[in-house]
Amino acid sequence: MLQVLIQGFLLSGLYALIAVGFTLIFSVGRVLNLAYGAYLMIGGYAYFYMVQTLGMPKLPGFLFAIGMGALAGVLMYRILVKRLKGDQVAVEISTLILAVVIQAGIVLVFNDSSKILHPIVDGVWRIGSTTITNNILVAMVASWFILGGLLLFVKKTHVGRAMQAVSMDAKGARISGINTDRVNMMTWAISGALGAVAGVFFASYTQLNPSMWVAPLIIAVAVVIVGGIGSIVGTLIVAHIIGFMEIITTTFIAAELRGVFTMLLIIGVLVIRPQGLFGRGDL
Amino acid sequence: MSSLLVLDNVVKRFGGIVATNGLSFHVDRGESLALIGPNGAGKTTIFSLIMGEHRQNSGTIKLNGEEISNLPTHKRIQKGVARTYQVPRPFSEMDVAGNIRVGMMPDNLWQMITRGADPDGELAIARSVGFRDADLSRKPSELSMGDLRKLELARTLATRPEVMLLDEVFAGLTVGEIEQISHLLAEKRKQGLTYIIVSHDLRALEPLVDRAVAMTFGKAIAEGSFSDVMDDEAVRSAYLGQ
Amino acid sequence: MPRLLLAWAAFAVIMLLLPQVVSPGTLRIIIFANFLAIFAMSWDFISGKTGYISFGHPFLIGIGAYTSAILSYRFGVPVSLSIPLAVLATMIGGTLFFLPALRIKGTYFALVTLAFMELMYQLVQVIRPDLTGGTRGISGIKTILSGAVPNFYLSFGLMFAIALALWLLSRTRIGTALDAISMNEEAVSGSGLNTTRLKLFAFMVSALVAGLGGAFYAHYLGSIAPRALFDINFVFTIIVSALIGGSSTVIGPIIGAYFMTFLLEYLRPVLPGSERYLVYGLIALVLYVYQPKGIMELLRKLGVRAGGGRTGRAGNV
Amino acid sequence: MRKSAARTGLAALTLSLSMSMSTLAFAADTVKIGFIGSFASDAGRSTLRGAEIAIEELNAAGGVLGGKTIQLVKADTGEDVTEGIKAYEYLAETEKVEFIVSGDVDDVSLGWLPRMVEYKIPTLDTWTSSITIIDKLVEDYDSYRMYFMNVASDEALATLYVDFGKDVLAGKMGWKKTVILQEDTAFGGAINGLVTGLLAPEAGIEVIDTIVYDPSTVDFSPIFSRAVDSGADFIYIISSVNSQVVSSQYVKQQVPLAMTGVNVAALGQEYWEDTGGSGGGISTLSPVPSVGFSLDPVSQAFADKYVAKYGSERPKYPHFNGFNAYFGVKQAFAAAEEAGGFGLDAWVPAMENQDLILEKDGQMWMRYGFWKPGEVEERTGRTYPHNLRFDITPPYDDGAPSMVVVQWYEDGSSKVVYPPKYANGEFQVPSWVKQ
Repeated sequence: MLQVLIQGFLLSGLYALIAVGFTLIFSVGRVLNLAYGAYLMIGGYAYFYMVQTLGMPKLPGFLFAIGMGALAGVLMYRILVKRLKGDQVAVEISTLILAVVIQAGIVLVFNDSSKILHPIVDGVWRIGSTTITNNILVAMVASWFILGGLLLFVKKTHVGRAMQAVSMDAKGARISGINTDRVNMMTWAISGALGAVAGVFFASYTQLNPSMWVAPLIIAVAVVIVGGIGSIVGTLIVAHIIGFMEIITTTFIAAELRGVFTMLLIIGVLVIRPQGLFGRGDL
Repeated sequence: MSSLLVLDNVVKRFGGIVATNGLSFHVDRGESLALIGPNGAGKTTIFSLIMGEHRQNSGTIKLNGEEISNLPTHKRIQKGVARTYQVPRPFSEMDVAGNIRVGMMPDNLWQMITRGADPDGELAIARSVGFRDADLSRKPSELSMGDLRKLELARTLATRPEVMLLDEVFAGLTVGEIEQISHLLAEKRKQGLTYIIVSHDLRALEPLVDRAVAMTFGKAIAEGSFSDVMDDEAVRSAYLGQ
Repeated sequence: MPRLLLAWAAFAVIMLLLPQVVSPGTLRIIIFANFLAIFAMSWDFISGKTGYISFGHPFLIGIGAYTSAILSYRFGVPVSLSIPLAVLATMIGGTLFFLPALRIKGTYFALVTLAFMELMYQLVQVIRPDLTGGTRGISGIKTILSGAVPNFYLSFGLMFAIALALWLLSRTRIGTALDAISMNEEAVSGSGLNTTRLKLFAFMVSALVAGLGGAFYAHYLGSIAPRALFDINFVFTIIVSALIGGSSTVIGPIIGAYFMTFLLEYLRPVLPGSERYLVYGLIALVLYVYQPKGIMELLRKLGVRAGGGRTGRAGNV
Repeated sequence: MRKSAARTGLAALTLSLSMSMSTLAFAADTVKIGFIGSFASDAGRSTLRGAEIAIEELNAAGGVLGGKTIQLVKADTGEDVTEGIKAYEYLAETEKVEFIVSGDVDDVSLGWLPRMVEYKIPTLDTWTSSITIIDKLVEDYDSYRMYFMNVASDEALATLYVDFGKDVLAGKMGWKKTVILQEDTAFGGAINGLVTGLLAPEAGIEVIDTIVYDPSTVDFSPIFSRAVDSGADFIYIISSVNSQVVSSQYVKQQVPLAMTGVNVAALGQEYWEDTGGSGGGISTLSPVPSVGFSLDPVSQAFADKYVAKYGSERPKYPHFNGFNAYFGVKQAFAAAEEAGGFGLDAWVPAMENQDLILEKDGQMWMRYGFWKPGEVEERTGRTYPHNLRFDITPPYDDGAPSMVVVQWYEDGSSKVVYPPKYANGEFQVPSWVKQ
């Protein structure tokens, strides 16, 4: 039981981290960025290249990954999203195409084989039969910090409040003098950076490979759908529902049915409560 | 004259807000009725309730003596009500004829497939609201606000309603266009069409109706001939108090 | 109308003469293009027409393909029976697809369909692998015909029949009503039409086409595998074909499917390696962002320019 | 609009016509063969390069079939099943190749298999080890006879593992109970079925629990916890998809239980680099020849040539299927010389008779031969038509063993630890596992 609790919290922390950047774009830009998974991939590969190929220290590698993620976000916004002017379907489809393009690009540069990241932080400790690596612990703590920081950022800073305003009513925000274009670009940059951070941790959990963008995208989609858009707190709660559900399924039911339950949860929630468990709030 | 549409004690709440609060009124066949009241009085909500776009919490809505509250929108239209919207919502990529065609369609898949459109019928309806023949192939994006209102009337008339609910038909129109639409409605009224009309333009409204119901905060506060209602104390204070 | 019918007939004649002039290798490419065109048309009938974007179309195609493959390979059911049964199964699957459409639309609907596809991908591998062949799929499914030329005629005949049927259907009033749903669903029910029934009809037609296409596809390939069917790259190809060609038309998805298939195939000798997918994706992306309405719209514009400003009616083809 | 569509059609026509013209130009003095596989994967590249080196040598030695030069046409599958089918069609119908060598995963091979039957092109598979394909030859030899697989099928591998269990795991380590961690794939299921059935009766190792997991699992800690709690002496892992994840999480979490079995990711020299060194202590079954395997002089010469030519590019050292492709292409042409070409009626029996015995220190070390139809393998009592002629009976004097067991040490080196004839290292458990 203790083991389930520990593992549940650890995994859920990672899931929250994965989902939060996606939530951000969804609530501010009201568009679904299907290339979100690509940020994770870009972040992970950028870190791998700096640290494990070039042998740089971890911190600059991490910063480089964040920078690449933010850059990817900005470019995506400038080149694709802005041009399509909030046409949701067009953004969804073009980001889907983009994700496939980025996947092909990664195959070209890094080839097809999977790569393993070193733990960002070494060391393990054990409670009973449960092993906790410091790496995962750090991922969870980082996830809490990042989510908390983001919450503060959104509530307390000028830019954050502008983001909130845009997420509630873009037209209204524009009328009241907010440069929605800049706010949107900031949001895409932050989302990209968050995605890259999540990517480094996700990859250090699992692996790097060119099709790794699909799994986190589905996690993010599941969290956002089940939670309802918006609410950072909602994201955190639902990440825990999904994380714990996976751990419980794996431990007590059947490990191979892990993904099936998540999909059933998405379908069930969308059909029964389309607004999500926590409504369609604002940021 | 039998009552065509009867609302009895209709209550609708949105969350904590009461939009209509035990509202009752009726409209007889061939009659035309104005529904007046300040902003937020619940006029548009009434239309939504009659059309089934929202469901009332209590009370009954009867059409031709039959309770229609549990019917979905399209069934109510088949029973003979139809409405226009404050903001016209045409099928944006279809020409005028196409918009009218959708209104004329029978709700029967088999007939929709096997029987073709009726261009003469479409033309007749378009003409009856004042479109010229050349307008039939124009897209909504090429139309003026007045023409969009006409298009909405045409599409609604195409469903052959017994009673029409007209929501702010004069909003956003030029003086000339208001005259045109008024003329059109007067014409329809002469032909025996029953309608309920909501508008802020009381001057344009007066010659078009037999009777008026004034409401505020979801309740009817006065009913009678248009001038009587306008002279009513409560109505004056509701309007002035706003 | 008669003039357009003539154009269809001309199209058919040209295609039927094709095996006389092109190599079997090219015919094989066209066969894939024909199947992709069927899938794209099926997608477009839900998503292009009614505006309910499906990201999980392989769910339907997969039901058709797997049902027919399992029936004929595992139980020896003749193809003439297994294909109709597969279509039936797909239409039942289409009803499942339809349930969420009663309550949600737009992005959320797209995501549910994506979840359906993912669920199917996982279930096919977990549930009864003795029937589905699990991860490896089924190989050695009975093929209906063999050789490039017969299969070209079969696939083209199927594609052409479906296209013509959909085209005729979209020219009836039901086509108009479905188009209207994508523009303004409330106003359609406000016109006294049962939108639920109309949507169900569109979903059933789409499922029928997907099931038919999926079943024939399985019997053409001779093998199916979950990784090839329930794959986001497959979704990508179907959607992009429909959109690049021109959505909510019948010719559009066909043009798009041919374009996408030939693009990838003609890149092969130039870029044999993995650069091919990158270039392919980039071209799709640029084309889509540049002209979201697709090649049909580009052709229409060209036609307008050439015809001296005459408004073309290509959009209705 | 009609006109322009017609014009596009015409352009496509001329383009395809000109393409088929250009293919004719070579016909006279070349033999065209095809490679089908994934260009982006290490194993796929190994196959391609193995074939290229073989072709280079054959061409340099005066050509084949009366002095013709071999021309290789490559078709990428991207490890995608549908692309695989298109690639096979392209090789067969556009390029009209006479022989195909393949390097790709199971479902891709199973995908194009019906095309092979249709086109009747001799095809050699160097990577796929799916017994289901061999079963098709057992059932319908005439339709599938042009197929050869020169890697031991997965079924044979399980047998060797049982011997390893008996001699080393039970015999030397004294382990009696195991928990099986099986990925949820057909491969996983097949291996699990065989191993579970044989371990207890033949090696005296009891399977006390089986955990089947989803190959896209993100976090293995609950699975490892369950394994540790089961009370087993060691974990038997069966993983072919995303295998790095299992082994690296095993290492990162320092799971206090030994783990051995099948880990496909550990079959290449890049394993160490890709796992960033977090792959030590892993042992796996591997096809022959593999990492850590000491080579006979002929194979060594090939490996040296490979390294000299491609040593700066991934994979720097050939995977097992690189060797298989090199020897396989040579054997295919040797058979073609005997048969006077690739006509099936003559070529298939000639290929069946190919038997390359590679010796090291005066004894048989590796053998590239094939089981003939109807020939029964003694231990399993069944036939393996056109599968690599493996030997699963010690002391493996009748050919190579089906597989060997490879150990990655924590210092990054790798050795073969079983069977004794091929062993050059010791089986070890990771340092954090208490004995």
